[in-house]
Amino acid sequence: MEAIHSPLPFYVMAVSLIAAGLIRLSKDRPNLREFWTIGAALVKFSLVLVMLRHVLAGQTFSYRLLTVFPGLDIAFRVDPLGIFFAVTASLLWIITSFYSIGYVRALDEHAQTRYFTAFAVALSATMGVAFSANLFTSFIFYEIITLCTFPLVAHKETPEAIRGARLYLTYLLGTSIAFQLPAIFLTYTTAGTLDFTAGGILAGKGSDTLIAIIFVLFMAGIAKAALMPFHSWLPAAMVAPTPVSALLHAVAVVKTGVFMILRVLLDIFGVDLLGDLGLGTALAYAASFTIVVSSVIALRQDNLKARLAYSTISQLSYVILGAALLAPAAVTGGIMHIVLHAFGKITLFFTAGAIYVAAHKTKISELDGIGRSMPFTMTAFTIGALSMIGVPPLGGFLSKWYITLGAVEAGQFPILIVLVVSTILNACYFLPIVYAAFFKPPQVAAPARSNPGHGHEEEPHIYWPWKKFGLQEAPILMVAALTFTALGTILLFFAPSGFLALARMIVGG
Amino acid sequence: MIEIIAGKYNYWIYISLMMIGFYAMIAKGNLIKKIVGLNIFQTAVFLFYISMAVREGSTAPILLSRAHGALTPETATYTNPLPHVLILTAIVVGVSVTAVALALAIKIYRAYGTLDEYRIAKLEQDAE
Amino acid sequence: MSLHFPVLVVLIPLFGALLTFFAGLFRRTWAWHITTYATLLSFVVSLDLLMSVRATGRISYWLGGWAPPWGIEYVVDYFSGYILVVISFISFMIAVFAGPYVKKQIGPERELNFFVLYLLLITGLLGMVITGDIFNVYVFLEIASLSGYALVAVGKKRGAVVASYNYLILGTVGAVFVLLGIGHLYMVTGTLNMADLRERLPDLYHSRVVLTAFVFFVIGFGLKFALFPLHTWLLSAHSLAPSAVSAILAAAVLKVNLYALMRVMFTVFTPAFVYEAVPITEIFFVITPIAILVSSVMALAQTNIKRMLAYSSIGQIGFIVLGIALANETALTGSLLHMLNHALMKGGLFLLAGVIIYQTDRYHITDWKGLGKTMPLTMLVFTIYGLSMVGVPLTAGFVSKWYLAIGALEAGRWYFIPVILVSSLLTAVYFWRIIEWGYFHEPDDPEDAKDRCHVPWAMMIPIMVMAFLLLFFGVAAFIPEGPARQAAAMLLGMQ
Amino acid sequence: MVIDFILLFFVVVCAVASVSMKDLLGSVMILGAYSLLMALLWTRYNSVDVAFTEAAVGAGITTVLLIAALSRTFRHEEDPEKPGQSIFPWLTRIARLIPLGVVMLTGAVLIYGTLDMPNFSDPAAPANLHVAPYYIEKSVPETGSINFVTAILASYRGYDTLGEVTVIFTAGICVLILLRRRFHG
Amino acid sequence: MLEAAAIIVVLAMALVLYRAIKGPMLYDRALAVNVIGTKTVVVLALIGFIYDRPYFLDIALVYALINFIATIAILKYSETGGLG
Amino acid sequence: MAEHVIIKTVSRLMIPFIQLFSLYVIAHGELGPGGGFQGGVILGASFILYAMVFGLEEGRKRISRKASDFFNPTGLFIYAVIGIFCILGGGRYLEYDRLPLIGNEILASQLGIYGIEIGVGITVSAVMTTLFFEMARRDDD
Repeated sequence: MEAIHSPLPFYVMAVSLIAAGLIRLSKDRPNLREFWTIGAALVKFSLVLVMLRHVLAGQTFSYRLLTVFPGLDIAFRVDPLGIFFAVTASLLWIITSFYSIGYVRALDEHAQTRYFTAFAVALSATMGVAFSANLFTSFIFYEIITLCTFPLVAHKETPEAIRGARLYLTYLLGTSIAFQLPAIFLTYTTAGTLDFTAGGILAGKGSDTLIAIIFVLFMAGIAKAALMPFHSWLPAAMVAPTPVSALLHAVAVVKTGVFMILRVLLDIFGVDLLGDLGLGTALAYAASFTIVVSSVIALRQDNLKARLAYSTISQLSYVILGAALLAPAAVTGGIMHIVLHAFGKITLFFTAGAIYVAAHKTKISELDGIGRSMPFTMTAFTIGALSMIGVPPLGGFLSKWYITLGAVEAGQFPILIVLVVSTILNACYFLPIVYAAFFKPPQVAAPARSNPGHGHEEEPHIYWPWKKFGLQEAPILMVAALTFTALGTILLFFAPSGFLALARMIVGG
Repeated sequence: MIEIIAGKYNYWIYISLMMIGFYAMIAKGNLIKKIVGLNIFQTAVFLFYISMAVREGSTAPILLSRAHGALTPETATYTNPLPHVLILTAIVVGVSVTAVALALAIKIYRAYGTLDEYRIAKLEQDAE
Repeated sequence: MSLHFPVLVVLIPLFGALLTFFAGLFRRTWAWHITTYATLLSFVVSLDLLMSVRATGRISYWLGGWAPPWGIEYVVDYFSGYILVVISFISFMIAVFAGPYVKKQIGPERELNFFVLYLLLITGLLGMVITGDIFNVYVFLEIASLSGYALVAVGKKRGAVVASYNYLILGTVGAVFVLLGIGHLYMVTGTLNMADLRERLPDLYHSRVVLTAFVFFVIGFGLKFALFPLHTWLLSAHSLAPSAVSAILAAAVLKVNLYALMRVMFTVFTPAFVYEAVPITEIFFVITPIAILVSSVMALAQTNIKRMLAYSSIGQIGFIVLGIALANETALTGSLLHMLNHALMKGGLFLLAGVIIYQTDRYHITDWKGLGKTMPLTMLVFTIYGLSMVGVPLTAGFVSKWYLAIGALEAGRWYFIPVILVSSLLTAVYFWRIIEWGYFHEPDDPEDAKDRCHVPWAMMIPIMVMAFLLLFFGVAAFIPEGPARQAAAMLLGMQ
Repeated sequence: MVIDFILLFFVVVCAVASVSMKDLLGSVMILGAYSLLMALLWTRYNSVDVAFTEAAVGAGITTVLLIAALSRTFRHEEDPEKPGQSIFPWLTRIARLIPLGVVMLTGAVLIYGTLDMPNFSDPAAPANLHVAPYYIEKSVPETGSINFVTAILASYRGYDTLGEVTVIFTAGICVLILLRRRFHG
Repeated sequence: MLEAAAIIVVLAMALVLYRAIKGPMLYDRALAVNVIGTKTVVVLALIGFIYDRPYFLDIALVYALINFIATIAILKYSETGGLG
Repeated sequence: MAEHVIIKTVSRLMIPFIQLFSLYVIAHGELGPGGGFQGGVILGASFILYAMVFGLEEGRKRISRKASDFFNPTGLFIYAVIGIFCILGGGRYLEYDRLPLIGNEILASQLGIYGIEIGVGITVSAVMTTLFFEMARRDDD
């Protein structure tokens, strides 16, 4: 693979960092501020596309920013896996930006500047993880994500939000310092390097026990992947505003986790080493356990966002499962699931936010008949839910299909049962919502709890046209965003070629 | 055994003096008493140094007379002057420390009305 | 003139002190300026010394022109050059800070003497670092100690005087123990020069006298730098002293005493003796993890910011001592880097606490609600310091811990890694607490802090410079790493 | 020789009395006597300069300063107050023993070290052999001082003496900053 | 001969030392300490003669002086409660 | 002690001799026991005696606060500056042999020693006096 030395990955990372500064500076001019957000998102995405073209042509980018001390570099490298993740995240950032603007303006949130600043920094760090050339760099950006999403989770500053945010921080920072850092450290002392190398760097270095220990430390340390028992932070983080949950806790943060796990599995340990030591199988079962158990928990959640959160935990483990099966098809499926789940889940979160903004409802039991007043939203919800379940012709089907193929290929038949059970459970916790929204009569009970001063009539700076159609939809920016992602979910089923090509490149080496 | 005790009698004395002073410093509750202990503690170490310099059959380290061979005095005639110099410095340090400690004790008495360690600790606790 | 730099680096603050006093008889306001320039000059000179050591090797300066071992010798080598730069830089930073701080918090009538004592403290510290004569260490130790006691006692709360008294008593015990150690060494070797001692001691390593001397050095200096079970004085002294003084005590005084012990361990005695003939490393291996963990837990329990920082110092000293005990070049480099980092971090943190107290007069972190809004810059800088204390990558705190961890692994003692980690986690908790109070709570009265007074730039700039250095040394760690590694190699006798 | 024994005995007696006396003034006075006797002892050991200093400083200045401090504080040692009724009285009792333990331990270390020391007044002790003879031989030709102590103090180790004067100066400033309230100028 | 004299003087010190420690009154102690001082001066002079070093007289002089000052301090404090 | 005529008279007689003696001790350091430090202490003690006998107020009239403050660092300054002169004369710090403008090495050395002894004496006596005055002062002053 041809390597291009170019600071482009660094610029991609830096774009939103600069934007964060500009956002901060223009805190008194909301429109300018929002312009920076959108602009950065667009610039970032186009830069990523430029690189995508090269990567698809078989080239990689690499750039070393600085050397902390010999052996410890901050360096960037763009390879298929990285660009795959970067495309997903940067594309969805554009959409989420529009959605966010609608959301915060509709609710007239406080501390909006802090919100957008932190958002931009989080995206920078996500790109940083995607383009990291070694464990040290990715660890740094991983930590930055944790730190800069804390203000987003604690955004409401209520005691509940602070508590949730503290739990969030404790889990993520705690596990990464307690487990991930030692794992990196041991990798460094064992392998003598931290660079991501296709095929792994640990093969043939160190005893089996040591490698197993490092493996366990990594899996425990990357808590952002929400592998049980390190998942509790994710439901706790649901106190955050919905766009945050949508982009970060369905896409950026959690996918950073699974992305890191993929990186570690593929580029630190290597498929062969994992297969030899049987670590892949062990991880596959851990992931299966998470899939089933969290689905069961999701069944019992009445809060919509909490149910989505548990669903996310379960779906993340699909990615891990796919990678852990070590069969090419399964790995392809796992990687594809990153983007497919992203589109599906972000749609679901967007709808949850829309429902909250339009009707101030958060509980599933309150959603009876809401499909009549919010037809666009709930249709998108249905599409997202079906994609999660894995019904064709929706994106979610593809990844499940590949993973199933992989399981057969790897001869892991118990995993097939897990997939079937999980699909049934998914259906069990999504379909009742769809049913209630469209076919149950609306509740006559108390109209939506309206926050005083947040009525949409007094909102001058946001376009909110639904009234005249007798609908009670969310602002148009939000509806547009969720419609777009729902369409994306469908589109990905029919035209997955770009992503699939990347996934094949990754698996092919 | 006897030889050890008799041959180093001076050192045993300095050790016991040091222990007395040290004990007063850390066990006595009265702040002035601690300073008294501190003085004894320091003097004990001075005694150690001075004892170290002693040489049998020697005299004070001042040239006996200029006629007595001004250029190369018989070294064994004189007591080792170096520890004396060190202790001169140490005595000065000692009195400096004592003065500062006393100034602090005066300030403490002005602030608390007592010089007893436990009473002061109790007053501090009550104030919290 | 540069021939005389070794002695000038000590004389500059001394003359500064005298000049301050004389000038004070006529005009008190000059005190701060003289102090600042004296420490700056001293820093420049020590930087030059470090450069010339790296260029030409060990520098020896014979005071009074008398050849060692008969006269007193000043020695600048990699180790002392490195520490000289650290100490003089920190003292310069704190001197800049002290001007407005002292005026308000200590009062104009004590301002003059404060600066005289401050310069005398620096004289003592630099003298201790650069000297190659073991008795001279004691003399300068006492200059530094005496001025340190008095500086603690000028704290605002009345408890400061008691803290200072206890500091004095235990500090004097430490100093007298050091004197005893010197006496024991002199008794069997007949010399006071360190290099000479190093040559004459190996024949005597079996002697109980030498062993006793070593024990007294460890305990004596240990008392001074608050080695774990001997740390009791530190808590009240560091927490009740004026913040500028706490900063210099934590950043410089502890470091220099630690330096003195290391100098005795490695250049008076030899690594062979320290690591093989005496069980000192085994003792350190037991006490340092306890120190690190216990102090972290205790820091967690504090609500008074300065007390919390004081507890944390004990743990950080534990890290440095751990690196010494691990006995390899990597770990020792880590220790030396941590000396620099801790000086920057703890010095800066105490100064920050000083800024906040200066502005709001609040010592308890629970009262720091909403400081992120009323004092945004201060809180931002505080966050940087907090991250470095935790050891987050890209801050200097990470580098030294990384070296220590690798050193532990090289020494085959992997079980220290969890200790380092757990303490980092606890550190994260107790710093995060403060950051959260500052940023995610509304101030009780938003106008409250703004109204009182304005923090002068002279106080903010040193803090910001040090924060910048923490970040800079976090990404460009090779800059301090070079001299530190040379010093470590020299101490272990590899160079 | 006999005088040395008697004086050493007296010195120890004075130390014990001074430490155990409840009347602080008496304690200070005995401390003065202790210093005088100590100085006498040092004269016996030929260290005239040190004896000179100890007489002036230990017996004189220290005593006066201690009395001055007493005059501004309190003359008698208060009875050690029971620090509250503890739930575990035995614990406080053990805590009281800690200082004694520390002192004993220190003493033990010192005794251990002393066992290998050269005997008292041994002419061949290493302390007297290496550096010291140089001073005795060379100080008159090199510095012109017939008092070897002064020669070392002021010339060979003159820098130590500079430090010593700095210590004294520091102490002066310390007392000024602590005790002086009003300032001129 | 001189040595014997010195020993006797030192032994005599034991008597006053007893008084100094026992008290019971302040003036007993003050007097005793003062006497110790004067005896010290005598012993010093004797030692000077024994060693044949006249410098010892300087020290004796200092002792006498300092003893005087210390005694004044003690008495002044006991009489007025202060030194000023 | 207003009425203690004996003490006052004796002190008045003795103090000049004490001071003279102290100067002798300072100057005599090279020849016999004593030196700057001991002499300084005795000089300081004479001031202390004066203040004790005649009262602090009276003592401060003889040695004003400003004077004792001024002399505190003066001695140290003299000492340190002599060292600097040695540097200027081409030697190391405190290398008296190289004191400029003297020529004869032994003489220079002796003068250097005298100089620093005087410096030590000044600082020690001033500091001792300061210590006493500050400590003996009543709180209500």
